[in-house]
Amino acid sequence: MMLNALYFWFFGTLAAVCGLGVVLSRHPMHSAISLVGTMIAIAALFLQLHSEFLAYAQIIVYTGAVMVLIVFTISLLNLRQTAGNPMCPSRWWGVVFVALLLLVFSAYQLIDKSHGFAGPARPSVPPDYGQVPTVARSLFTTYLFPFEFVAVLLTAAVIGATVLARQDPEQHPTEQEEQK
Amino acid sequence: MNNFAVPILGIQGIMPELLLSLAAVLILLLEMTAGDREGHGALSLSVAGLILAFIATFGADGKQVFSSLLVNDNLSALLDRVFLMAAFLVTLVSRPYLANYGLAKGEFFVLLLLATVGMMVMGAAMDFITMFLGLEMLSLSLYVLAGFFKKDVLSGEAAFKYFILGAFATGFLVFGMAFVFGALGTTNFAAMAHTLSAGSPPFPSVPTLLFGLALILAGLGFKISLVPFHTWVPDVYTGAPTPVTALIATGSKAAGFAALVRIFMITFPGSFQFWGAAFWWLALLTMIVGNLFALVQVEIKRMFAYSSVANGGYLAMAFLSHSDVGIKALLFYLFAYTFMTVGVFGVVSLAGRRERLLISEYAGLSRENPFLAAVMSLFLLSLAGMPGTAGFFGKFYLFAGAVRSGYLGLALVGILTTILSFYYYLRVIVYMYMRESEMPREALELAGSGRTALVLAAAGVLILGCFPNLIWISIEQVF
Amino acid sequence: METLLVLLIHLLKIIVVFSILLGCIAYAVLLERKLLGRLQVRWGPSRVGPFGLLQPIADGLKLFLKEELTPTRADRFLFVLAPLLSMGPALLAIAVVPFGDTTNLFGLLDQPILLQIADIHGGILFILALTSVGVYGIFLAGWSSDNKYSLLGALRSSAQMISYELVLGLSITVALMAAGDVSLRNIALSQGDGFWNWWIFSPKWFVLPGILGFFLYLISAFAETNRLPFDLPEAETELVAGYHTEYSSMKFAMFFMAEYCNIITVSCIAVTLFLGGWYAPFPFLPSGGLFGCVWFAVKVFILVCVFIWVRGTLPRLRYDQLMKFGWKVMLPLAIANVLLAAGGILLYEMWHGS
Amino acid sequence: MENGQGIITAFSTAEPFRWVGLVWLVPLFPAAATLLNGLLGRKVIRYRTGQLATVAMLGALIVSLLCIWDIARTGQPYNVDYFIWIGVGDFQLPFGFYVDQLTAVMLFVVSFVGTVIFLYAIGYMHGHPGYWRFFTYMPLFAVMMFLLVLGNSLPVLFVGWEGVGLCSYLLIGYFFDRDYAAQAGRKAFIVNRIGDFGFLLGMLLLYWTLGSVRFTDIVEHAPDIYPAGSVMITVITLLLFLGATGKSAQIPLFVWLPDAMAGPTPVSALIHAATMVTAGVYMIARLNLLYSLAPISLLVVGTVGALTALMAATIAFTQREAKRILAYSTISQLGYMFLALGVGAFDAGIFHLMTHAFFKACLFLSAGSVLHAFHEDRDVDIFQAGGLRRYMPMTRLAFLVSAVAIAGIPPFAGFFSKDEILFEAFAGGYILFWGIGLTAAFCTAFYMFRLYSLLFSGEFRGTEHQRRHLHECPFIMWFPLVILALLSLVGGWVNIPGLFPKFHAFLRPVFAEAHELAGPHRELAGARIWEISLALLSVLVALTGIFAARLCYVQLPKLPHWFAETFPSLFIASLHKYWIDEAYQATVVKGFYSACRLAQWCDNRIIVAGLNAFAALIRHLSEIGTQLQTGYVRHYALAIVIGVVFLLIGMLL
Repeated sequence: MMLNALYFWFFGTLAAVCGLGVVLSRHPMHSAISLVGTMIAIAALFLQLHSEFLAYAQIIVYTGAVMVLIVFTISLLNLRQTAGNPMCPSRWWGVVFVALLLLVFSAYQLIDKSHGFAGPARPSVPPDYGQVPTVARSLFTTYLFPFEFVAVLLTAAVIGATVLARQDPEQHPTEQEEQK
Repeated sequence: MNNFAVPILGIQGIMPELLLSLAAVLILLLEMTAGDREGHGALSLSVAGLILAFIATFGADGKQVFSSLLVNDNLSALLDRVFLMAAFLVTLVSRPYLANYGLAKGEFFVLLLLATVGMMVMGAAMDFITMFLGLEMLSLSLYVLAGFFKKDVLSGEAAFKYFILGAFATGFLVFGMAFVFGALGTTNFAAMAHTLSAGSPPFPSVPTLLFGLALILAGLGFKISLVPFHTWVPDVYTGAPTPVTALIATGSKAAGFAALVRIFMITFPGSFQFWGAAFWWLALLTMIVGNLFALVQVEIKRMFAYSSVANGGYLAMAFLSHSDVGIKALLFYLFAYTFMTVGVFGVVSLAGRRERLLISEYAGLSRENPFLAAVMSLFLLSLAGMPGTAGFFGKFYLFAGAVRSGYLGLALVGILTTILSFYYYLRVIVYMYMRESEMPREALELAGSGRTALVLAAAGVLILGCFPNLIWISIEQVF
Repeated sequence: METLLVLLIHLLKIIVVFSILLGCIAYAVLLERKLLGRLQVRWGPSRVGPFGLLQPIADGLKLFLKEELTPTRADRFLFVLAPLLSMGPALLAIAVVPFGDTTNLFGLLDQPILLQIADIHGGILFILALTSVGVYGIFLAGWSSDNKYSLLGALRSSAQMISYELVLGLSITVALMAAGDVSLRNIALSQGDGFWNWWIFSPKWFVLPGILGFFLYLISAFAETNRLPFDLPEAETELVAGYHTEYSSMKFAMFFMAEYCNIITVSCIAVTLFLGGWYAPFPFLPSGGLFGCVWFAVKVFILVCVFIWVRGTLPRLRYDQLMKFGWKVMLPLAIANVLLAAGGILLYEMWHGS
Repeated sequence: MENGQGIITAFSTAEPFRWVGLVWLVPLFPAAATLLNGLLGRKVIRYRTGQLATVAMLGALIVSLLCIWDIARTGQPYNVDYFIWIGVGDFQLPFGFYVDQLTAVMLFVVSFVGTVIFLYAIGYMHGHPGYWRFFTYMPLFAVMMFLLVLGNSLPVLFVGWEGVGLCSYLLIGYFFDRDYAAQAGRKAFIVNRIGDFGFLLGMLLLYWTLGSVRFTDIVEHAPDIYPAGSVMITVITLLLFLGATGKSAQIPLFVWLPDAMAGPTPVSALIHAATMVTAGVYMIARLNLLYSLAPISLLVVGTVGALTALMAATIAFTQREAKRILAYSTISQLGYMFLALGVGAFDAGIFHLMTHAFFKACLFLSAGSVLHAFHEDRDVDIFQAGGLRRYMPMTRLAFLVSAVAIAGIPPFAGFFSKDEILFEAFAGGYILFWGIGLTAAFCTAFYMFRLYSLLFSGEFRGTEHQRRHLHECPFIMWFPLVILALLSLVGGWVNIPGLFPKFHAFLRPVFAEAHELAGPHRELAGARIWEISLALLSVLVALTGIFAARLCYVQLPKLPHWFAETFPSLFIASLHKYWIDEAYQATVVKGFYSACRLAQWCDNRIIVAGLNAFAALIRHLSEIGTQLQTGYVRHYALAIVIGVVFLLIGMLL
């Protein structure tokens, strides 16, 4: 039990601190790296919830692919100095505002409780919940349609990316003319 | 290991979607192998796919397929027809339009078809997961289509803004879905409705649920451009290639409404006392702001962008009526709105060799191209709600529904803003017919498919305006 | 008490495994130098200790004692973090590799212990996840040094790793599909009784997918570990040692160690997935308990030698060739291989009635 | 939903078969012709469009005759709903047809006269540019007219009403490249709009108070809902009558019809003489029950009719153009019909409607032949004509027969119908109306024979060039003239009072109830004697008119000049059409302008501060609003966030 708590608090704090780092860092690269940290910490928390597949997928997809691209972009932009003070007053307002929002929501959560609302009865988590075979099974049975549909979605995304990124052969002459 | 049960497939339930996807893939293959430079093959394949899908929508049997993630009922079939018609007309308009810009590429049609698939999945979704995926499919394709003119700065800007803000709004949507899931423990609409009806204390008032619903409304409000979630509309509508604008204004909007109907009117009608007021305010604001801002626009696409916003407000009014009346009025207006909006944007896309004309540049169109001017006038009159056109009955049903549910004030605002809208719609007609053009305008060669699309849309407007019952009969079958 | 014992055993296992691993890393360097020497018809290090066996210690001391340099405009935090990020995942990966079946240490213990630090569900995914984190070490090293060559090297390296990660994953899939599991231990367990049951020659399908999968894996492993012929990121002639140009002393040593650690790790995985894990090639040879570890070590040793052999044999590729090769040859092959394997399994199951 | 039910009952064989069940074919034939001619006319069908349209009309005529035969045989009205046209919740308006004896008469008139005129037009329009356009609009007009007479509810009637108005507008402006034609079209359109406004208002009021606009419902419920003479029914009927004055060119909205002669002559004959302009008469006859509940309205109808009859006839005295004279004659004859309706003699009105359709169409077509001979599109100055009997014998004969008919000489058709109206007025105690009618009868005979004399008698007064080209029209044109002339002769025999009152008997079921309500004054002592003597009197009056006209324009050509010089005021008043157009100009148009100016003044002085400020405010708001549209994504996102916050607050609090 103690170990469990320790684990949770360690990664929970890590996630929170890294999250703060994302917002407060002055350099985008630090923000990005903090975000990587957050992702990893959250993946660790998923592990604790026995959602192993989710944990690994989180790291492989977000840390290993998405964030790498972001970091790439930042490095290629070569931003050394950020423009202006990152915490201008309006941003402070934003922070205060978000905090208030969360506060309101927490208050409502409390009201939920005080009204005696406990949510619908939920079945207890099965022992193999979140493990790879379980996830795989539901992907190919219950969620077959979304799973297949995502494939089409990705096709659309690939086509879109190609359309936007490809240099049309006709465009070259005009560009050269512009350069002249 | 491999002993799990093969799921009930229900392929017949997604036949239209399947056919469209197939057409999209075939176009890609054609593009790859044959190098279809003129886009003829792509056009004919898309048209064939759309028509086949349209026919397939008549196979609706009311069954839920794929583990209740999708439903194949009359509502979804009807919505499918709206989407397919919008896509069909847009496809036809796109051909001459793209040819004009030397961009007749198969990818355009592929993305258009895939966007339509996304809409149809949204319309048929019975689960947050499928709904979200449909939305993403739709949005993703449209983001790219909006930026299809890579040489054009405004087109790129449109794509960028649409993408950033769309992602932002989607964030709210997913957040909201998560909260609803948290409150009810399921993502399936039918299961949610069941939980609600079985719950005690009364579930509809659970704050977590309402919190989620509010966020969902905001997220989808972006898609259907309700004020204040409409800010992207003018820039994106203006920047995007005009046929794409037409699709965003009709199909995408209709899909957003479809999702709202499924969630709010069918799944959570019991919480009306909580979300009703939200719709009231949104509809009010949208009608006023949309019409008011449209008044002062000088660029025609921008004007229609605001006009489209305003129309979203009228549509939102339907949510205040009692479920079945509201849904029917909404569906009817969606049909009418699709015809006339695709119509105006179709004319806009074919009226000049240059995009983004000013309203004053439409002067003298009636002489140069009487056909375009005539159909444009028809669409404008319909948008303004002239009797005898589809727009009249659309508005009539909506306003009547609102009045009957006791929202007289809102209906009055609707009527007043409609009167306001006459001003800016008629201004275009005045320019077309009563002013001489100051500079010669290079008119587009009005190719066959573009003309066909406009004639079809005009026929739709007139038929719905004279025989509203033709559609109304199938709308009545929704319930 | 019980918990404490479990903890203790785990701790011991960790200590033992990591000591061995670190030793292996050290001697892998020596092995490489010696073997390369032989391949190039020279001696290699032979002065420090008998046959130069103490050379690693000397190297280590040297690196320890060197001056630690940090470029003035470097991003200090990331500059320090980078080698850690490089080394950490490399070391961690060994934690899920099964070295053998259970053993009770010749009757010393009441109940047998696993010859593996942690048998977690989805072990292979864990390793893939770690590999993807490893990219950051190299990338941040290059970026934080504030050096053009370093940055270019880092960019190349990360692009290369991301590209080949796909192939790596897909080639592994073949073995996973055959075994029907993602736990490394279970995969290893499914390959007992003779080398013909190893997934490289699996009986479940005609042999091709297994062999192809293995070689695809091996090639992308070369790329993942930035080894010749895919060591573009540190191509001396173009980039002056690439991402670790600015590193010296222990930080440099960590990159160095991470590389060799990675070689060992990928070899371990290759052995586990394709080469029968700890099982002996013939069923009559013993492979239970610590015998398994021996077999495992032998197989890994051979693979490491292959790594070195390739380095000594093949020239370096050009960068665009490398990417083209990755996307246009390796990836389609890998996808086709997965399909082939799936078809094979389907046929096999139809034949044998599931 | 039982939406499909209408179709099922209409086409299923559950009921015994009736020929009248085919009535849906009647508008379908011309509709098909319109479609074909409209789509393929210009390129493919070309000069076959006329034949196609005529054949379609012939088809409609045959089906109409079948329907009429059926109605006459069974005596049962036929009511059918085809489909729900507009359905909102409990407001279900079906689209359907209603065929009874009244409809049968109208059907016959429209389809028969239509067919004949179409035939004529093939010859008349030959060689005109836009031939196919003409034969697209004409069948369309026929479709709309059929809808008008067949519709089983006011909205369906209104669709036809507006449709014929549209076709009229299109056809008046047929020569749209000529200024006067376009102007005339616009005038007709605007004047009719005023009437339609009244019609629409009346219809809405009716729906509001009665709850239905279907004729069967009206007949069933109106006496229960509206007490006789109540304000509501009076207002409704007066509003509807306003519509009728517009469409049927009565005081005060008659000014458009003379100008409408700018259209081709077949149009004038069909639309502006025989069919469309009688729509108002038909509408009032159709709603006879409502009118009989509102005596005041009936009185208004009768007064307007009588005044129009007299006024238009006197205007016709002095006009110089043939078609214009005929137009005023039409107005005058329509006045007769309204007079008949006003005195409660609905059947007499309809009777006159029918006979008038025959002889007036014939007159117009004859005039058209003359125009044809003159190679003239617009009109012909009768003082530049004369002596045409030598050149165009067939035309002259037809003209003469129909002129005699309209003048009211027995046994020609006009005599029976007109005399019956006069008798009914007299018998009903409307002596004043009778007097006016008799005077108008004299006028009719006079101007008609003035026209005849100036056209056909004497010597030709035109140019030599014109004279050389004068010729009789081709067979395809004079053959219709002969048919119509024949009908002008025998058309009235269907209702010979006392001897052969078939027509009244036929129509009786339609008007029976109204007669009961509004006709207690039909007792006249010694009716037969009165009838004969009154008839003799009117024949005498008509003969006097004819004689006077012959005297003035054949025997003593100086007489009119003397008359004009002696009574210049009367002459000039008639010549200038009593300055009605000018009066409109001075009162309505000027008044409108001055009202505008007043409004403008108010606008400048008062409303600028109010309304303009409001407009400015809106504009200003919009401008400010559009400034919110900064183009920055972050501002847009902020707007979304603010929206979300308000939504959350709104929904949770």
